[in-house]
Amino acid sequence: MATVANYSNIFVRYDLVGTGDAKGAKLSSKDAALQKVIQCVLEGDSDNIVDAVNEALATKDPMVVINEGLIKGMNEVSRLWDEGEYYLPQAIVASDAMLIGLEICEKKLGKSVEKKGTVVTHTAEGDIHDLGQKIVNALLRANGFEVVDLGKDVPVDEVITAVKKYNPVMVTGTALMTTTMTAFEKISKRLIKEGYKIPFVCGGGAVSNEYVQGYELGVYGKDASQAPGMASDAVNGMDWMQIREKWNS
Amino acid sequence: MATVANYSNIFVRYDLVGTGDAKGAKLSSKDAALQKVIQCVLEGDSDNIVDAVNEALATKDPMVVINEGLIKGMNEVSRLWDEGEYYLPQAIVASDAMLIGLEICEKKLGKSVEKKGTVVTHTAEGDIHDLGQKIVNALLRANGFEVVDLGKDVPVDEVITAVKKYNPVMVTGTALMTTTMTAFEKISKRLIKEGYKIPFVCGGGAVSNEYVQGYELGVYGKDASQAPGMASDAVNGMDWMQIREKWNS
Amino acid sequence: MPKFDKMAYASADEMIFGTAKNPVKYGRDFTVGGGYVFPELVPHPRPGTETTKKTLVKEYEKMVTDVLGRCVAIGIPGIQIELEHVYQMTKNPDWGGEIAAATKHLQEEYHRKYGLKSAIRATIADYRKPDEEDIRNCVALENQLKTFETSAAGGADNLSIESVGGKEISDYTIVRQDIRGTLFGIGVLGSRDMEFMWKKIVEIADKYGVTPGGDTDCAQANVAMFMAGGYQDRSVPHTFAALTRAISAARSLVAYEQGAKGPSKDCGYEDVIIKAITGVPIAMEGKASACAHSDLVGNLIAACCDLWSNEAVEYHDMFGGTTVAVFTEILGYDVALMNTAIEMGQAKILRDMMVESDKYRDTHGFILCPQNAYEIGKAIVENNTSYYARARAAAIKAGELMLKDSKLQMSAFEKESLESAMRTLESLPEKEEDFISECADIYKKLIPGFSLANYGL
Amino acid sequence: MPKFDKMAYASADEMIFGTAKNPVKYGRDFTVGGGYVFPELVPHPRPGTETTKKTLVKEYEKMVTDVLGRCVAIGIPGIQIELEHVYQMTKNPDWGGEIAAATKHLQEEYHRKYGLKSAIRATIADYRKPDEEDIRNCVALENQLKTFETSAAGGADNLSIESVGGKEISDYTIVRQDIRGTLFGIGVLGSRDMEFMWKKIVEIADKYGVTPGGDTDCAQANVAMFMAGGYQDRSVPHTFAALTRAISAARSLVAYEQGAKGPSKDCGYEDVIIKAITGVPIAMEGKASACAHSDLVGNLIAACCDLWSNEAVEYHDMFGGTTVAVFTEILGYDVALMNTAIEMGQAKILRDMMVESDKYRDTHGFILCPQNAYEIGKAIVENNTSYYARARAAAIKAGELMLKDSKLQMSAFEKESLESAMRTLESLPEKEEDFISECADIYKKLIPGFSLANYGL
Ligand SMILES: [Zn+2]
Ligand SMILES: [Zn+2]
Ligand SMILES: [Zn+2]
Repeated sequence: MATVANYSNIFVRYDLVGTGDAKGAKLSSKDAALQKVIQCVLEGDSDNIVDAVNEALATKDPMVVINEGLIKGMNEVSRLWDEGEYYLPQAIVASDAMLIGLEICEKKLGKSVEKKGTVVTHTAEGDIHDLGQKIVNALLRANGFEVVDLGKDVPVDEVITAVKKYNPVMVTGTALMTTTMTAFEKISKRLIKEGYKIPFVCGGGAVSNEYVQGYELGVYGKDASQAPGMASDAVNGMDWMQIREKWNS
Repeated sequence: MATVANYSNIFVRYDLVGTGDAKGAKLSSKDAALQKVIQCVLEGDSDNIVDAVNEALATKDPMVVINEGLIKGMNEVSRLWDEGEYYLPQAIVASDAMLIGLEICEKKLGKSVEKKGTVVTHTAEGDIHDLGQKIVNALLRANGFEVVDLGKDVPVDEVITAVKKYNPVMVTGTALMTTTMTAFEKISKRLIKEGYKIPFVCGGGAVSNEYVQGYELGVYGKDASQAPGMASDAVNGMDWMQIREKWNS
Repeated sequence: MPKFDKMAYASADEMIFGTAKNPVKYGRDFTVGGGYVFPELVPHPRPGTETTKKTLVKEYEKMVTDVLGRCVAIGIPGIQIELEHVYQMTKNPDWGGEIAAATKHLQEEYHRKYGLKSAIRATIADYRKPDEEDIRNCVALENQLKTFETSAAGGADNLSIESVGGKEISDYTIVRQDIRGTLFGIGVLGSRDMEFMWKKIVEIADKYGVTPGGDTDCAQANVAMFMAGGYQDRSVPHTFAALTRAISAARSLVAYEQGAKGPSKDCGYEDVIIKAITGVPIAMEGKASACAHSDLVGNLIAACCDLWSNEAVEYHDMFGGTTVAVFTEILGYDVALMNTAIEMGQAKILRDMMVESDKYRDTHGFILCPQNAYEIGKAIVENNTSYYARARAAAIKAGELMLKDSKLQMSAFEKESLESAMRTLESLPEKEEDFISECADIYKKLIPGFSLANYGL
Repeated sequence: MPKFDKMAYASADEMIFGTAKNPVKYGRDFTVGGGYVFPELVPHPRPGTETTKKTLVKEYEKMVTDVLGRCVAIGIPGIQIELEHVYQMTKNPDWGGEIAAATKHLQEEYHRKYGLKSAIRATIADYRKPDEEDIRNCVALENQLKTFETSAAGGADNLSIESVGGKEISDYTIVRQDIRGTLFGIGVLGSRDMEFMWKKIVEIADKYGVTPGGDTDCAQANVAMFMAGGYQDRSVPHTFAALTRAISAARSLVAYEQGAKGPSKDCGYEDVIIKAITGVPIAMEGKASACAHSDLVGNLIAACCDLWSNEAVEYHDMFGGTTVAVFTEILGYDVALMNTAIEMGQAKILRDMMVESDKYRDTHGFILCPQNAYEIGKAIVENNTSYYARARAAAIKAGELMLKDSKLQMSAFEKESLESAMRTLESLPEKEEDFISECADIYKKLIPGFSLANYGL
């Protein structure tokens, strides 16, 4: 068989361009106990975070452990992910660990810490593929949002009922197929009719920017990782049109 | 070089399937003079039709020459084209010959024969590619329609003005580029505003059924050969929605 | 239980596009794997047309007409059309049946008029929810089986599915780079669910005298592969996705152990491995399925295909005609090139070009090039003691192959991820029962709704 | 006046994709015809975005970003982007210039960050109206020349056009199967107009230090070919369209006689003949341009290409990303296969497969296979006494080739049409001046607005 000596005229491994300068975590705490908590978040270590948090709570206020340990660690994870150092799995397991730690702190605190806001998430009726939604849920929670997870194959009515009940800052919808995403337009109309002018972030599989731009409230979610940023914008007072303008154009 | 013995697993010449049973013209007239006229139309013989028509006019009423010679010949051409016996060029040269003959008859008659109706045709502003329109013009004229030919690169206003002036049964628009066909929507809106609810047949190059269905009055013209049929439907009282339903679905 | 214990092919070099050890014949003069490659066109209806049966049938009639029309316009000798069900077509069994019938009617017309060879694959939507219901006894399953029947009765020549057993686990584990759980979700649960499903599908196919086609690990291995994505994506490591693919071969094989005859489903990238083991003809999708997703194996994946597909294209207008006609043309010429190579006696040369184009472009292409696919196939048949054992062996073999070929470049992160997965894979229990009980404990806690009973456990 | 009097290649067998006798280098590390094939992606803006400069520039920025993004996602080594002007971009010279600049800016970014090779072709819209105005002195021409300047200044590496001289005649004659008029419109008037235009284009290119690319007989030969269409179309005989193509080679050649360096324009199917004569690199479009039109030469036309194009695709979303990204991927893999064949030393084998796929599919592929294209090229250079003489010789040679190869099947109607055209071609006067005066008489009567002065006659 004839062989190829040089592949560089066939393809270029752009994934290897500029690699090698691994940056790693820049964050550390002078406090050994908090450092352990941070480390568990950074490594997504759900097994050891329980002990680490409990140890820190022995000497520190729960809010300190949350703010100076868990949230700091999670912010560093976000930075590493944004910079391409971490992959999604690192962010997800970090968020798993962080949420375990948070639960312990909240128990000690005797109440939940105040959330930045509530987001209702769902996967369209007829779609059983809810992985995208699950990632959105994890990332929103790790970023301090309350998530009302309606699950998959959710009829329009259920979404509207949930919005009325929880008064969220944002709603998300995931659909793999274009023939199920048609529900999004209906949801948009119903929300407007009921007076909820909140951003309705739609994404997943076959959902396209072009389609989402076609109805009011619609903001196209290209990637699950955008969800926390969009929710923050909503909390900070941007309306759906501003959010669309910022993220979709 | 390696060669191919049998191409039939690579491609199949479907154009040759069922060929061979050439049908030819079935039409003839018992009258020798009219037969000559018919023959000139069938052969698209613009050179000899002048003599043939004049010869027939020597003994016959112009309306007889028109109806029993020219139009009969042209109807036969349409049949041959529909059945795949003739190609477009045969239809076009037949229509050239027929119109030459018609002009002679009309001169003798002292007036134009009554047309079935008027159609305004144009090619969109910015488009200099008007071949499609020219074919439409030829086929409409050969089928007894009056054509108001606005030419190419025609601004929206000119189309509206012509409609007001000529009160056509139908308007056509041709565009090669999607970025010029956007004028069609504007024309549709203007026509409606001015109270003209006539079919606006749009076709050519990049124009698609999907696009044309997007505005009122729009009927998609897939092929120039459909124009006479659509115009006839309009004359026979079908409205634009019925014509769209018939031709586009 | 695993059945295949040897390879259908004596060597990887024997494997080639257009020919399978066990060709399949059905439809209108249509033979798959019998010496030539045919296109398989997958049309997808526009959103909105799924609202009523009438509008959806009409949409399919238009799409199918455009596909067949383009075939006779440019000379494509034959084509398979896949009716890949949108949820509504399966949920309403009569819809699926009627669309199959309408498609058959049109195909017969073109066959009569032009001699165009043709066939229909009906791929039923698996919309069972493993984490919410009893997937061996639920309305969704009932509808799916009914729709297999209506499709076969309506005119489908080939019955296929993209089954979802174990997805509740793999969805959780793939995005956490957890190879153990992924092996469990695909290799064990997926395989067990397929055994359950395919017994029923083959029964229905036999009842109607049609061909049980194949399954694909779309819901799992393709999730990993698409998330791994292109060179700049940072969702799932490419090495991890490649291991997932190797595991999926052991899983998708179950269809053929239960009586499926192929051609396999287009989006089963693992099918090269399956062809090596079973000799069934396979449908593949590569560069011409860019309309549906991007991948790093655009040419290579055609090396052993018997049908060449576009995966799915939504029905719209382009300058050159409707999308379904456009992709029929692209597939048609791709296939014409392969068939020309066959006629010229130079198919292997073209195959090797396809392979070299992408073998080192990415890990996925690397493990799916015929040589490596064959090796993974061997690992599967040589470890046929349990679904678990062979799936694990496939992953370990794939990992070894990746680590030992120095031409396959990897970033430090990708390599670390692979080595870490390999350490886990090697540390796992030898016996399937031990592995199952270990995983059951772990994932019952982590995944709400996960139920062993769904898998007969 | 004609200049080329010999062939650049000693034989057809020397001609191959990826390599041209006279490669062209420009842009960011971009060489065309220097050993490898690159994709040329042509994005087309969505209707509505042409309304303002701002929206159109933004549209192009998005499209170009998607194209370059897909290149680095799957490893395409380099790409040329064609800015094929919609009318508004040429009519407003600053629009064209700004879009070229925006494209260059993005290409530079990707080159810096990833090393992605790239270049820009600006194809100015020729919107002169030969039957309505003085095409050597009109506002349209003025704007076109200005836009060549703004494009070159903005960042275009290659200046091209699809010039329309003689179209008023060929539009009339092609649909009437009038070969004499078609030869006049393309071979004489088209050539003369090109001589006029290309002197000016080359001057501008030289002034800005950019490359004068090429022209295409899109407005004439492609009209005939697209109207001839597929096997079931009955608009223009395929044999007639093939003759038209042969004539167009003699015409499009004029660009290179006036100093154009290539790569030629993608939609110039006559470019195979031109490469044989001139040795310039050529852009071609085949199966991956099904998005823009259907043709019967999907594989064959790639046999000698140096750039491989999609012709034009409107910017929309598909499941697999935006259309421009999707077609970048398809082209990228097509080209990867060709480049793999080159690296393996088996390029000629792949080329011959491409040729055999379509050589006998239709008359167009038949006359454009390298062997026949070469023969037609020879007829052109051996009859270089006038534009007329060489265009007529090209048509006669093409007709002879079609009639003598018994493997090329034709319906009785198609054959009759060819023989009738050949009789006419052979009966035409020997001298150009006689031919011109004969045609002038005829077509002045038939075609309102036709003016000899537009062609310096
Ligand atoms: Zn799939
Ligand atoms: Zn063109
Ligand atoms: Zn073009």
